[in-house]
Amino acid sequence: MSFNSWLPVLIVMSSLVPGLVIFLLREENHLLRTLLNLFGAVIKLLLVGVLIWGVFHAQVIETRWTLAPGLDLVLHADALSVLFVTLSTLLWLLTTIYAIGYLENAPHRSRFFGFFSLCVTATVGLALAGNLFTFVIFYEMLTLATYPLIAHKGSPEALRGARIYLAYTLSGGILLLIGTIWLWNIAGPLEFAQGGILGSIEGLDPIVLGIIFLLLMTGLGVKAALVPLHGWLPQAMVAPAPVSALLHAVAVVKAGAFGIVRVVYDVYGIEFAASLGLLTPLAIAAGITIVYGSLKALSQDHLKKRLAWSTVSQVSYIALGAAILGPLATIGGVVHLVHQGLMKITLFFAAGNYAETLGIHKVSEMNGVGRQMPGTTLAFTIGALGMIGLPPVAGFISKWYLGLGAVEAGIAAWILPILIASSLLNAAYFLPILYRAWFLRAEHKPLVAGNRVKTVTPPALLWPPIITASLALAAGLFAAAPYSPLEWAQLIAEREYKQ
Amino acid sequence: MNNLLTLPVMIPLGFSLLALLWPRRASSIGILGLLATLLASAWLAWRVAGSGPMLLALGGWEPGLGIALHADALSSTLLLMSSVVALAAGTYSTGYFRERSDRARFWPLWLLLMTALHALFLSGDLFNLYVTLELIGLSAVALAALGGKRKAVEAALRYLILGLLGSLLFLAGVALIYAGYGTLDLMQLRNMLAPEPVAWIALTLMISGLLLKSALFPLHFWLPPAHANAPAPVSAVLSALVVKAALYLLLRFWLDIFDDVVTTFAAWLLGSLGAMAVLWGSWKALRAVRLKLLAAYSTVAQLGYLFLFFPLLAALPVGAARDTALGALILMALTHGFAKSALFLATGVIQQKAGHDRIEELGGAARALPVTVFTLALAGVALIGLPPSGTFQAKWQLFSAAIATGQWLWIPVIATGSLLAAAYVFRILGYAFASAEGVKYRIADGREELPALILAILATVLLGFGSIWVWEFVTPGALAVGEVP
Amino acid sequence: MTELLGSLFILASLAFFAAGSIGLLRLPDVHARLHALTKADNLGLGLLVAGACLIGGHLLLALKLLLVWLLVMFASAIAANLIARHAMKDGEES
Amino acid sequence: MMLTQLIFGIAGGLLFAMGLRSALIRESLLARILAVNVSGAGIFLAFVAIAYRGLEETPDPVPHALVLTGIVVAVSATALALALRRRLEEADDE
Amino acid sequence: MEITLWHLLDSLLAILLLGLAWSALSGTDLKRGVVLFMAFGLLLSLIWARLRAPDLALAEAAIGAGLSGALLLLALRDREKSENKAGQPMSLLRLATVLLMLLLAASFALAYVTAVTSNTGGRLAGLAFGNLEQSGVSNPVTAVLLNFRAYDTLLELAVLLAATLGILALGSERRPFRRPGVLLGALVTWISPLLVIVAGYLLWTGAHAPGGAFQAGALLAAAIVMLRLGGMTSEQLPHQLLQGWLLAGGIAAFMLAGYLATFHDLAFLQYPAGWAGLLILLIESAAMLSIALSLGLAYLGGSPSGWDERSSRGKRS
Repeated sequence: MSFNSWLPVLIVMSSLVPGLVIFLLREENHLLRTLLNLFGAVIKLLLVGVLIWGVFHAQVIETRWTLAPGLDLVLHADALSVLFVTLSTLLWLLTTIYAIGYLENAPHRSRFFGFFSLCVTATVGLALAGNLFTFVIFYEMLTLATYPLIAHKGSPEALRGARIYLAYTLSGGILLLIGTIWLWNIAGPLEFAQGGILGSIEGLDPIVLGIIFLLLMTGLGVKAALVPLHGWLPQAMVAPAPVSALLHAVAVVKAGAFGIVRVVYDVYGIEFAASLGLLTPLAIAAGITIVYGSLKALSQDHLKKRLAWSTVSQVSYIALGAAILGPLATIGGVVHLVHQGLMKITLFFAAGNYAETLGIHKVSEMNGVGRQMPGTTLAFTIGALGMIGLPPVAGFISKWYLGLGAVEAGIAAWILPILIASSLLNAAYFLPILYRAWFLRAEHKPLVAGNRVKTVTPPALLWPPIITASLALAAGLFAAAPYSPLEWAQLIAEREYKQ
Repeated sequence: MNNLLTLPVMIPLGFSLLALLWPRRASSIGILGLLATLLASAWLAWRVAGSGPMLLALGGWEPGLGIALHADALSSTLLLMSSVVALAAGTYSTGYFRERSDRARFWPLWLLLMTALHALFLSGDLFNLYVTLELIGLSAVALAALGGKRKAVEAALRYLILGLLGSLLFLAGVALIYAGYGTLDLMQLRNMLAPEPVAWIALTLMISGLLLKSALFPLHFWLPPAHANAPAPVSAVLSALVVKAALYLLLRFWLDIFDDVVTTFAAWLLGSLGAMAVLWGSWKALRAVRLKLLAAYSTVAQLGYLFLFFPLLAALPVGAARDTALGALILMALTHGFAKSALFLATGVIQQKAGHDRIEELGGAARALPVTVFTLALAGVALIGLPPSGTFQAKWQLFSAAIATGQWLWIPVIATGSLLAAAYVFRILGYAFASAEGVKYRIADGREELPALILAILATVLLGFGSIWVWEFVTPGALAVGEVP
Repeated sequence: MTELLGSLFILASLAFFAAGSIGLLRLPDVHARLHALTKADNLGLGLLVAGACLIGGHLLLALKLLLVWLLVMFASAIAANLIARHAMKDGEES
Repeated sequence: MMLTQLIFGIAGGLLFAMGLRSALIRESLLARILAVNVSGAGIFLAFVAIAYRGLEETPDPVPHALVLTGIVVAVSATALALALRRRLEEADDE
Repeated sequence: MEITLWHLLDSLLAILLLGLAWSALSGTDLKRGVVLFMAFGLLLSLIWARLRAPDLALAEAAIGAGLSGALLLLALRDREKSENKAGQPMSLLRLATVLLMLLLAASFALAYVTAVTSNTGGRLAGLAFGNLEQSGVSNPVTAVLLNFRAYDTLLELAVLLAATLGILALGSERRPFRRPGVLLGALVTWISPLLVIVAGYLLWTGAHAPGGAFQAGALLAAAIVMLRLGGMTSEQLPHQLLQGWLLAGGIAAFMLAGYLATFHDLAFLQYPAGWAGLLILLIESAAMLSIALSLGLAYLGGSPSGWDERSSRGKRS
């Protein structure tokens, strides 16, 4: 076994092992827990660095372990998985720091960070999954690991939210499972390969493939919160801020979107999927979700709820990118995987800070927060502008390429209006916030606002959003630089379309 | 000479006598005996894996006149499982029974039950199988009645009577077989049996007896009270091993001895009953008020899954696909054995520490008994069939076989069953995670919490990631009684 | 010759058994029934044993049969006595 | 094959079914225990009938041995069942 | 085949048996049922004799009718709540069950008849008689029980042990009977030793004639029952530890004899040449004692008074 065949396992282990150890730690053992968390996160980051280098030089990095006749557990690194792994590892580090600050002397921290690490383990695992079977395994593990995080507070509504989340994801999981097994049954081991695998297999019934596609998309759409499978997302808002950040930016929602990308490109193959006529329905679903999510966001006064609905809308850009034939759209969708993550996590960090520092949960309470918390608000602003898609923030790049892709694919007629409409709606529900934050003065004294008021945000809470915000900005400004998300996306796109 | 075959039966028997003679040392003697049994079983399994099925003609008489013992992959696998579970549950029991006199009563019977199970797994003679069935029944009933609570005794008595009826049905079949074929030796019968009325009726009688014992819907009614009222370690073994013993015989007869006699219709009948068991059992488990009752009903459901394999196996042509499905069936049985015993032991811990096992009052358990609740979660994962667990691989193959044979009917059943299972498992966890006011738990020590945890880990991690070993070990010669030289 | 004799004895014993059984069924109260049963049966058994001895025509066998007869007499006598006592008590109570 | 075998075999089958039925439908536990015993006896009868090979030939000893084993098993089960039943009635007051 | 007087007798016996069984099961009066069941047992042992199974006749008379009867009669003392309920389901359902019963019986009979008519061979009889010389005993049934199928018998002793331990675990014995009158006392004092002698005789003769460990053990148990009726208290039983050894003895002897052979590289339960007769006798003696004590304790109905005290004293020390 060469190092390359160990690397993926090590990357997974680097969060699994600390997680399991943390479970066993006593509550008081604060220092050791923090060290373990950061240690794991840093190690993982380093390993991912090696991974990037390897993939960029087109080395084969793969771990394989047979579980059953014809069923291998495969961890394999390719451009797409590296993109997602990098994103989740980076954001995990920041979120961990944030969470340590956020949960200072809250109860059950060992349990929390334990499942937190498991959650990232599952995410990285499904990012590195080399075949659909492995993907499904980690996809289900993710469900298990996130349930306790959502239920963490143990309050009735927390348990209720967690229960709803489970009901959705497990049902989705079963459909995904059935679809996968069916496909496995007729097409053999479903190893991901650029350009897809089904196209090259003879004698597959297109109808059956269509049904399976529907099953898979439903299963993945639940986590990706495609309308009408999005019902759990607003309910899951009861979770602590770091969890929401993780859920929306990296873990759950992204896992669904990532899965859609995988299935469309590396299982079916975009051309083949197009030839089966499976893309248009997906595109329509994505479009509807984009608009509907934005509309719902418009009417929310609760900040985190508004952000949640905006996630519903934004994540579907990725699905949309996958649903449009042509490299440009691919680039747009894939790169949005990263951009949306950076921007959305920024927004959630900021929202958490408002709640923690000023006890502000509602948009209507946000007058004048800009003066009280300039750093946080600045970060929030960048994120919001990016979401709207204003240059030079990263969001603009994604939408730009999606638009070009639509034109290239010749379906601009109905895609462009959607993009424009959603951008306007994004503006409509973000700009008022910014306006309140910067230009109105607080009508109530910050000191009486909320219950536990610290007028100054602790650094552990302040810096993560600032960093992510600047990253989002950088991703937009230096989009052309080597190793930038955009460049990776282009790399992926050309590999997907090379045949 | 293969006298090694006798050890897994005779070691527990001998130690049960010792435990009877030295009541004061019963626990240590018992643990020692179970360890020795485990070693013997492991050795046997290793031998079988190495050099194929084994046979021992007891008393040196030719099989037919004498009784033969067989060990093949299937039997030695189950042997190994039962030894492990018995050891874990036995270790737990030393903490469960606080009174020395209780332990003195418990251990001899416990070891007798192990004797009976292992004798059944190894026996190659129809009437001898009847005797082992009775030994299982009586020792299990005696154990289930330990503690002497009215509900326990009543359940035990009904369990005993139904068990006796089951054995009698079995015996009736044996009589017919002897009348028609003039021998009781399985290997000889295997080559003599032909699809004709005698064999059909005899098989029907024996199978219905075994179905009664393995509690297939609608013959399951006796199981929940018996399993839910017995002492925790006993319930664990009743659910994990005793019902499996009857199931083992079913498999042995169905796929091996009576291979030529069984009909596809019968297989479908079993399958449909299994499907109903899955739905009904899971539903009742979801509605259960007490944790032990939930566990018992989930046993009914889990057994249903195993019966779903019968029509699939009947439809699959002999070959790789069929072997894979068979391996999945065995994997599922093993996983359930470990997971369910873990669940019952964990339930026992909670019941003793919280003073009750009412699900809706489990608040704070997660904080007071983290290890046990973690065990519950792991066992739950295995019961639902989520990865990583043996059940996941098994269900994967179950789905796949259903698709391959076009028996779509089972797919919604399995899906619904799994979702219901998820519902009842997370119902427990939900309450266990809930923050509790004023619920007092006593501290549990490792001797009580660890056995369950180990079993749960075996069910999830070992059988989850090592599942291929089951296929490699079991399927090549899973049912190779006939091929023994 | 002895065969015939033995058979006669046995036939006779059957008559006594029959009488005893009829008595058991027909007679009004416990004591009377007991009386009929024990008397008739013991006698019947005796005849039966005698007949069997004659037919068996073997000393050891004969001894065994005699032992059987004695034991049964012993037992039935005591059983009768016990039953009678109980019946008596019940009589007093009622 | 001979008529005797059939007569007792069929009788055995009837006993078996009869016992099974009452064991399932009777409320009283004692009655159920009786029924189980009768049912078992039926099967034993069938076994012994199988073994029977006419007046002159000595019968097949194997079924006899099996039935002997069966009888002991039956009495063990009966004893345990009766003990459980007794405990049940005692435990009533708890 | 021609119908002979024997067949008429057979049919008479069969009908009588069925009638007894039916009336024993269908009545709601349990006492009557038990008594009829004992009569059923006796008739059955008569039938065993008719079918040339004297070993069974002895065993049935002693165990099936005798001891089971004694246990059942004793059980009549414990009232059941459930008895008060009407034991019978409503008529229509009842009819259905009867029909089902007949169906079951019919299918069994069908299979039985086809089996017996198709396979008229001696089945295993030939083999058994063929190997009788090597078995070490001349009574074929004993040969099967203790040599050919000794493993069955070993496990059967385990079954008996399990039942006994279960009974002991359930609680303490029934209250002993009060001292009986002179006559019964005399009967007990006369009969019990006789029973012991007969038991020994049966054990010894079992090697070549009807009889053996089970019949002998049953007789010893009967002796215990007699003594119990004579007002014996459990203090008069051997010491607890000795009782333990007696219970374990049968199985222990079996296992020792079984593994004795394996040192000579023979199969388990294979008796070294020439030793068979002796070993079988030893095993049977031990088994007889185990059986006797087990059944005796079963009649006592629980662990003899003083057992728990002893164990609890053990706990304190």
